[in-house]
Amino acid sequence: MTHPFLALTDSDRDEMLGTIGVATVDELFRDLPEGIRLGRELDLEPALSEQEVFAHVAELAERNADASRELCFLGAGMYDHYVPAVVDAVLQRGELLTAYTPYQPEMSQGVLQAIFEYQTAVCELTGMDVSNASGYDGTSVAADACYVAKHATGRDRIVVTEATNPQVRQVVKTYATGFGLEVVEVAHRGGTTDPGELERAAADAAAVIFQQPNFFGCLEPAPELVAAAAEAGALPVAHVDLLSLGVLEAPGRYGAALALGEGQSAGNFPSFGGPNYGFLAARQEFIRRMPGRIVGETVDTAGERGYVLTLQTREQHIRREKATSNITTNQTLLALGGLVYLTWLGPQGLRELGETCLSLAAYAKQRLAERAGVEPVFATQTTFKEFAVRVGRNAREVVAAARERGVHPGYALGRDYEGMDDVLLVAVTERRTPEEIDRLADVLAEVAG
Amino acid sequence: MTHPFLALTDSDRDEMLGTIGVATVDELFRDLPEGIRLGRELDLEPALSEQEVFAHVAELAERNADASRELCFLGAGMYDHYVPAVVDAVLQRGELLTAYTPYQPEMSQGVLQAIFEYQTAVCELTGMDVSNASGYDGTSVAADACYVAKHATGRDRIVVTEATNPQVRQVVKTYATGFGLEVVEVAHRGGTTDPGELERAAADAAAVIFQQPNFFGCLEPAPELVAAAAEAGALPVAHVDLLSLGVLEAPGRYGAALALGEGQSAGNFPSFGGPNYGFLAARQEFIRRMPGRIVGETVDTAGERGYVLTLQTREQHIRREKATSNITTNQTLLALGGLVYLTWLGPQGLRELGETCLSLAAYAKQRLAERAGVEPVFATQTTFKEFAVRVGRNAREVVAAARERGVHPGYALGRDYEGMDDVLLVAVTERRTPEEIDRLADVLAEVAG
Amino acid sequence: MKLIYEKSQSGRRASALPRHESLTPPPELPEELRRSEPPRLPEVPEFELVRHFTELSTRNFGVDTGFYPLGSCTMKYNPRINERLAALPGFARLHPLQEEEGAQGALELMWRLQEILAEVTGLHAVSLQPAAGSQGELTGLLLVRAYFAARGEAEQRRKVVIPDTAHGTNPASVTMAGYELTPVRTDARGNIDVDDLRGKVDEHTAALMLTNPSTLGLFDENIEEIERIFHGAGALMYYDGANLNAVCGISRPGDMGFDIVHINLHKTFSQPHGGGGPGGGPVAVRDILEPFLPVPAVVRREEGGFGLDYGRPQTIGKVRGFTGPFGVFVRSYAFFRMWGPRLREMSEAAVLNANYVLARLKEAYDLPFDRLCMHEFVVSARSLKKQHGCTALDVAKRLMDYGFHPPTIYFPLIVPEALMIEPTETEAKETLDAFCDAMLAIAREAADEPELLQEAPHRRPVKRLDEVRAAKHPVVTYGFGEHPQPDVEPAPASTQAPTGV
Amino acid sequence: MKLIYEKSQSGRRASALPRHESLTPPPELPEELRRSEPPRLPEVPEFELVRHFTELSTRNFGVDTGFYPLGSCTMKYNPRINERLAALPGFARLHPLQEEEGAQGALELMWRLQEILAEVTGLHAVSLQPAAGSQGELTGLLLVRAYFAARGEAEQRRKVVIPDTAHGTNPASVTMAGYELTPVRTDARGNIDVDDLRGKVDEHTAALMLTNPSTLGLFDENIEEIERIFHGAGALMYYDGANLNAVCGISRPGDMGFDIVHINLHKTFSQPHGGGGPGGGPVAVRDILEPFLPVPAVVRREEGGFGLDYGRPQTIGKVRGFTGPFGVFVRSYAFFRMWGPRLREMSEAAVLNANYVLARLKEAYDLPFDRLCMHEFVVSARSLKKQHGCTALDVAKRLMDYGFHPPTIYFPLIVPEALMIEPTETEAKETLDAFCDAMLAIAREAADEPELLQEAPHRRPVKRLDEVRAAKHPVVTYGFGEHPQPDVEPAPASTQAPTGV
Ligand SMILES: Cc1ncc(COP(=O)(O)O)c(C=O)c1O
Ligand SMILES: Cc1ncc(COP(=O)(O)O)c(C=O)c1O
Repeated sequence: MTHPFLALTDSDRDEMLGTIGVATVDELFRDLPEGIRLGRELDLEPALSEQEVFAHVAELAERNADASRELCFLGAGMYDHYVPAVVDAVLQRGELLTAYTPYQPEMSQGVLQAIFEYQTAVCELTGMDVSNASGYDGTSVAADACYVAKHATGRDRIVVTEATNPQVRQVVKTYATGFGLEVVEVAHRGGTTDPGELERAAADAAAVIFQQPNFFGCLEPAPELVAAAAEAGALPVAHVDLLSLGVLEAPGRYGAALALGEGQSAGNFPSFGGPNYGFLAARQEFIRRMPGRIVGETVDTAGERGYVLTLQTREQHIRREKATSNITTNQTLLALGGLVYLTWLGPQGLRELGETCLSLAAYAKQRLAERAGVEPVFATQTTFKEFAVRVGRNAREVVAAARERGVHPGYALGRDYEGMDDVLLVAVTERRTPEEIDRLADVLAEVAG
Repeated sequence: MTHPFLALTDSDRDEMLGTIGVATVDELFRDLPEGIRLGRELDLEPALSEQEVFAHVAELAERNADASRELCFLGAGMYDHYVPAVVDAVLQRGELLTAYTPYQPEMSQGVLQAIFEYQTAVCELTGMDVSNASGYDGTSVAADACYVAKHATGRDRIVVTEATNPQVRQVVKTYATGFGLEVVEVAHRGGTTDPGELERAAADAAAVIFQQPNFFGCLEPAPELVAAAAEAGALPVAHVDLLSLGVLEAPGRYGAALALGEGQSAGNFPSFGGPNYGFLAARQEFIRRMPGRIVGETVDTAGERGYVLTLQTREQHIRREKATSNITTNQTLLALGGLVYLTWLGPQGLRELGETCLSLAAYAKQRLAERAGVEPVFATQTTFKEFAVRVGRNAREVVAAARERGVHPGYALGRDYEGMDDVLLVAVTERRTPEEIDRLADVLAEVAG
Repeated sequence: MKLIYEKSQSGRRASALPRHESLTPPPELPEELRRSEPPRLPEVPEFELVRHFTELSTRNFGVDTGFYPLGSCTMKYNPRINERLAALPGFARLHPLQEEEGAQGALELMWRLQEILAEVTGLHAVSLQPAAGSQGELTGLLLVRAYFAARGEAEQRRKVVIPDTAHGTNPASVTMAGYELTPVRTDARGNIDVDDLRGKVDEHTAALMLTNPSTLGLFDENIEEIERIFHGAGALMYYDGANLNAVCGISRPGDMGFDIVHINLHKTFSQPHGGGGPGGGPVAVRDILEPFLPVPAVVRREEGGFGLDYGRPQTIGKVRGFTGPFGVFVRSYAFFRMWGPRLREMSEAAVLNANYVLARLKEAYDLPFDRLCMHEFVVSARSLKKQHGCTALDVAKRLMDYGFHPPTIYFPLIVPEALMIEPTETEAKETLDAFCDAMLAIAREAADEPELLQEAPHRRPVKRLDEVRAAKHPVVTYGFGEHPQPDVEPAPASTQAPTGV
Repeated sequence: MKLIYEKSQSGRRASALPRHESLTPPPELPEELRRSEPPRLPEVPEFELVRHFTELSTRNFGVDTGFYPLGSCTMKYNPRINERLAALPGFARLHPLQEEEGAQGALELMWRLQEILAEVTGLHAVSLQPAAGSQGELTGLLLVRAYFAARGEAEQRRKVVIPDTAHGTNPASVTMAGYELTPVRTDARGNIDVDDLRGKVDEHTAALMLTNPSTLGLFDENIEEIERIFHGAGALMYYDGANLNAVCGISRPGDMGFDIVHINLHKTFSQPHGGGGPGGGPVAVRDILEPFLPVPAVVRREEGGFGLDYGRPQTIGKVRGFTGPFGVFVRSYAFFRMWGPRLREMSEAAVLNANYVLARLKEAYDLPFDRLCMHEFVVSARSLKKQHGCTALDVAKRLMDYGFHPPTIYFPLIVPEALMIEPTETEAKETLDAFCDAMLAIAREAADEPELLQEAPHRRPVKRLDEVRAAKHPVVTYGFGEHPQPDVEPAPASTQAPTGV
């Protein structure tokens, strides 16, 4: 039987072989030396029909405790924000979904204009001048920034705050070996970073990377950190949460050279870690050092406005070993999800979302203290949608016990930080209700130490 | 706050009122007498955000034991056949989803051509000459057929076999009061209808309606029933299952005047009873008596092929009280689902599907007998995908007991037929596996009397 | 473009199906019942299928494509969340014959929807069963029959009164319900001619069928008087709910005195129209008619929970399978919940939008009744026709070139060259202005370059289509080998039939 | 068409969000951290949003729209079922930091995918982490570094050999990994020039990066010899899996002697390319390299079940967050399961389709290497340019008027006026014929009416766009009040850069 993904009938095959001038399909492979051929059938399970693959994969999905089955306060880099139906409706449009990079602009004005609109949204939120069409995720864009900084400053040290997402730090370190960069970390002091300490560490550094709000959910003294980095001649790089930028200041406003981060919270499902998108924006001066696709406005031969991939001389297909990056396939579709989502929110919605996160998180802090006697670790710090609490016993045990009660209470910080084995990082998005927060408090009252 | 479903800003409103020449929106309603105004706010729960309505409605959905949560052998008119992903992918295309009846053909060639393709598919399957663009469901099209028969024959009696879906019979009777038609039923003999008996009943009847396979899942001697009806000068009307027509003869082939039925099994989800579509096809001679939309091929002023709604002089918007029906809004989108599904199947797939249903049902019969000692009621009859078994005690109790074990074993025929309180109608689609059938057998072994 | 059948190649297929080689092959079917010749369904791979229907969709225009002011059809935006909700497995894969205990969520949703509809219509009981407005009409008239039959007035009351502005479904329903039609005139202000009416309503009258606001988009100013006339004569009043979008939260059919209402869920309460359907046509009734409603009824049980009640001895029976088009209910229910009591704003915006467009078009098109309109209005191209030979049809076709879906035309019948325009609430002022600019430009074109209109459309996938030819020589299926090749001798198209309702 | 920002009106919005008036308002944020000016995001109602992006989509061309023979990108059909599966809540709403016990289904799927990829590549261990091929390359080279570092040869082996046909990502990755590039020539048959190679491989060589079949669509006939040279010199072999679609089930990189492979899941194993991504770039390695793979590893536990293993002391670390783009894995896994062992048919059809198109185009376009091709091939418009002044770019733009997406052009760099054509397996002969007819017609047009090509496209939403201007005066965001109005003085566009890879 002809496979549903093929159109090839026997008569097609014969005609085509005839035109080619060979007798069999095997002959087409005559350039392959005998010695390297497989010579047997692939050892894979028999082909399934769509109905069977649906049943099988749906059964696998059933065996996961996703946020629709378990009350979720997990964050730590990915968040259970609501993704409105319009996002999927747009992303499932075949013309967008099944197109590739808009190399041929006349065929791809839809995607090109959408990326241009996305770049604009990212620049508006971050206060930057230029954004690329997306990086892989919030970790790899941080590594990209290091490559920009290395070439922009000629220096070979990267400073990153300890209060920055551990996965970001790990990825930066991995790339750094290739880039020939040394990475140093600056410890946090009571949940945030000390500007003076940062400035000392930043001496002859190419870049200083910090996160706002930081991994503990605390608000860093961002303007001072940026000043400290600049003081030391290092590029200040702000790792930010797009959804915080309705209430928190734009990094560009307080002098960051680059602003980047994880885009998932804005328009993507967590999807067990991806696909998602990393956004990367910078001040004008770095435009020709940016990695990845950038869309620019131009005109056609009739003078009509149109959009094209631009500044391609930065890229691997032209610059090859001298390229600003090797990135080709990126995360455009997810970034489009971000654009649709941010358009859905609008400035008003973005601010309300931030305010709702702030009040729910404040409410959660209070309830956890009142009902469960669970206190914030960094009591004096201002937080956004996430905060750390001491649970009086090993946090992973607390997670396990709470999950048995249908609640995932958060992330056990001991997985990344010394001396925090009894600390839980609790994330509260607009998707949580006061009632759900009360339930968390009740569960923690039972299971916390 | 402006509602997300409105675009009206305060400045828009003022400008517009100015252009209209009234001061307030209230003034626009000045033609409404004071006495009939509501004069208070509607007593409805406060507006919810999308996120909240999703949470609320999803929670309602969770409280249903659908076929993904409970092993389902329910049929009796609606079936758990697999609906491939391409169906939704097509139906969710906004240009099709959000269009209305193609009154303006130049704006609607997509839907018009699709309906033309649908009409062709229905005629190919049923062996008829003309199909409409859809009726409401498998019950209302039967009533439509009575209206056609009444005017075609000038007679005022309708004969319907007792082995025809009870809901079809009920709806025919409801409409009949309006049509001024008398409805008589012909009892089944051991699961099927006796042609002689039918012929006697059909004397001066306008139409004879029978179902193939009938409600018990048994194959009627359709050609003989049709002959009997014709003999009596009544129009033979076959109520058929599209998915059976890969293995069962086309009604047109054995002389039916009209062929109709429930389309759900071909491309629609059961969706607790709808929306679904009824298909209605007839021989050429009835084309000008057909109810509902019909699409025809024509040319444009440049001689190019195109499609339009045609024979509209049959319809209410032109014929008014003399129309062949009052139908306007129909089930086009669901019928398009049918077209996509039938295209997906193709002739090969349709035959295989029929064969798979046949073998699985045969296997089920055998297993139920072997493992659960549950025997077919009409042992000597040939069946397609559904069959009736005696379960040795009240079938509704058996259903309740089986459901506690996660299996819905089928439909309790006692709900519609005297003396069948201990009979279960078991449906087996291609979506069931031999393992699932074994599970049914095991459960029945436990709960059957 | 090619038909899917013209892309078919024997041996190709889009589907793979589970096969159970292990099982014994099924018993041979009796010769005379076995399929003798395979149906010629298309044979295409999955990607050809997707491409074909994707391309078809690009040759179609929907609300998602642009402005769609099709009068009387209420082509408003359809929130995408509703599609996500209706597709939830708990709904989509729920069998309608599931036991009550296994369908509590679905039953509760229907019960809640009934409650909402009762409040919005100002009536007491609701049946969700009818599949569309037309079926709601027939259901309503059968309720009237049953009601009078129960009172022994079945023989006496044979007449149903309908104004000449009524939608075609009304008279058609009257006939299907076995009633006789009593037409009544429209007066100079566009209301029912009350004098004409008085003479026609008597002890033989069963009911009035009225759309209010009418298909002219005008609210009947004498509705209270009309109510007295009918109820005074012992007759019932039926409200065609197609125009409910004008009055939600402002005035309710029940408050106007109507006894039976059908609601077009797909109009006022937002269903994607799907190229012609599906819809939903619930009926709401005054308490006196409740006993006759279709079965089963969706009820809340004393003992808690929800159920289906078949115990209605006086019921008219069933008009459709099961309890109605459930997926439609999910969408409208979600729509209601997102509006809540603010629903009034929806109708206010709809009426404001309509009056704004009307105000801008007055100058260029004839206005049969110079009043404020409700959610829609009717203008006439009569002068354009007289002066420049451009008909309503020509205007409609020309609008296509401007990227708008035409309004309903040649309806209602009492207005010559009628253009029936319903913007709905979900359109931005910019869109309304662009449409008005186009309409005014077209009026000028009619004077300067009439053939621009008469030969329109110029920018669609096809030029004007020959509907006469289609009806004269009906080709309603693909003929495979014998399919006619279109002869290229062009033919002029024209029609004056109501288009758009 | 307008930008979404140009449709924005202050006061409009598409979103409603839950508000909790009951809660005490949040603590004021410190002045210096508080947003000082709201971002100018678009303000549009929900239906404007849907219309805007729907219209944008109609100005875009995807595989669902038509033939997309973009060389090296494997634009095959993307089964719709995969979208349904990836969207299941059990996947879409699963948090990546969920405890292992709460993610068994997801972990099992990833483990099964690893097993399949190991079998298909003929290697031992797989890491799914890399987000795309390019990141897979970098990951692979970092593995090479770690491997030689562990052997104390880090300082000694600084060179990576790459043929001149290589994709740009290969040299770029080499630099990012801190290696030096050693280019090697292509011989007259389109294979690596083995003599040139011998002189360049020595104890300083860390690895070879090779795409096989190459970007010329040719399988390197000397692959066994090449393997001996590199392994003989103690170097490793890296396989760029972008062209794996040619050889699935026929010959495996592991069988060819490669030690490291990246797989572009979005090419060979069907991901919707999404206008540029997402993708997936898993790496498969020989056992000697397993210890260095990224963490965490997806493992099957002795005690049953599946888990994440961080215990890899020699790991290179992480290259991306969490365990990779999971949604991509769901799609490729489903794709694999629907093919099973028949996967070989996929590659056979891809190679057959490519050779068929090649055979038909030979006569009209220059063929740099007269051999059978694999899944794609490269022809040149060199003669068209010399004789008629029509470039590969002109041919590409003219193809648009025929309704086809152009092939990759000006790549690989060693072929002047290159046209790189990859039909993929999922195209019907009719489509291939229509494309070939168009290519041949265009070649004739070049002779008869060259400006038809030079001024193409003529039938797209925009005419040929000025890429030079875009790069000279970059406008990369909307300027709101100050946004430049396009001056209408037309400007000629032209580029010779690789387009399509
Ligand atoms: C005024 C009026 N009445 C009745 C109907 C019939 O409703 P439906 O199309 O839902 O059957 C319509 C719509 O077509 C209408 O506009
Ligand atoms: C030959 C070759 N190598 C590497 C790549 C890079 O892969 P990716 O786009 O997945 O990063 C590509 C595709 O762009 C390619 O064609």
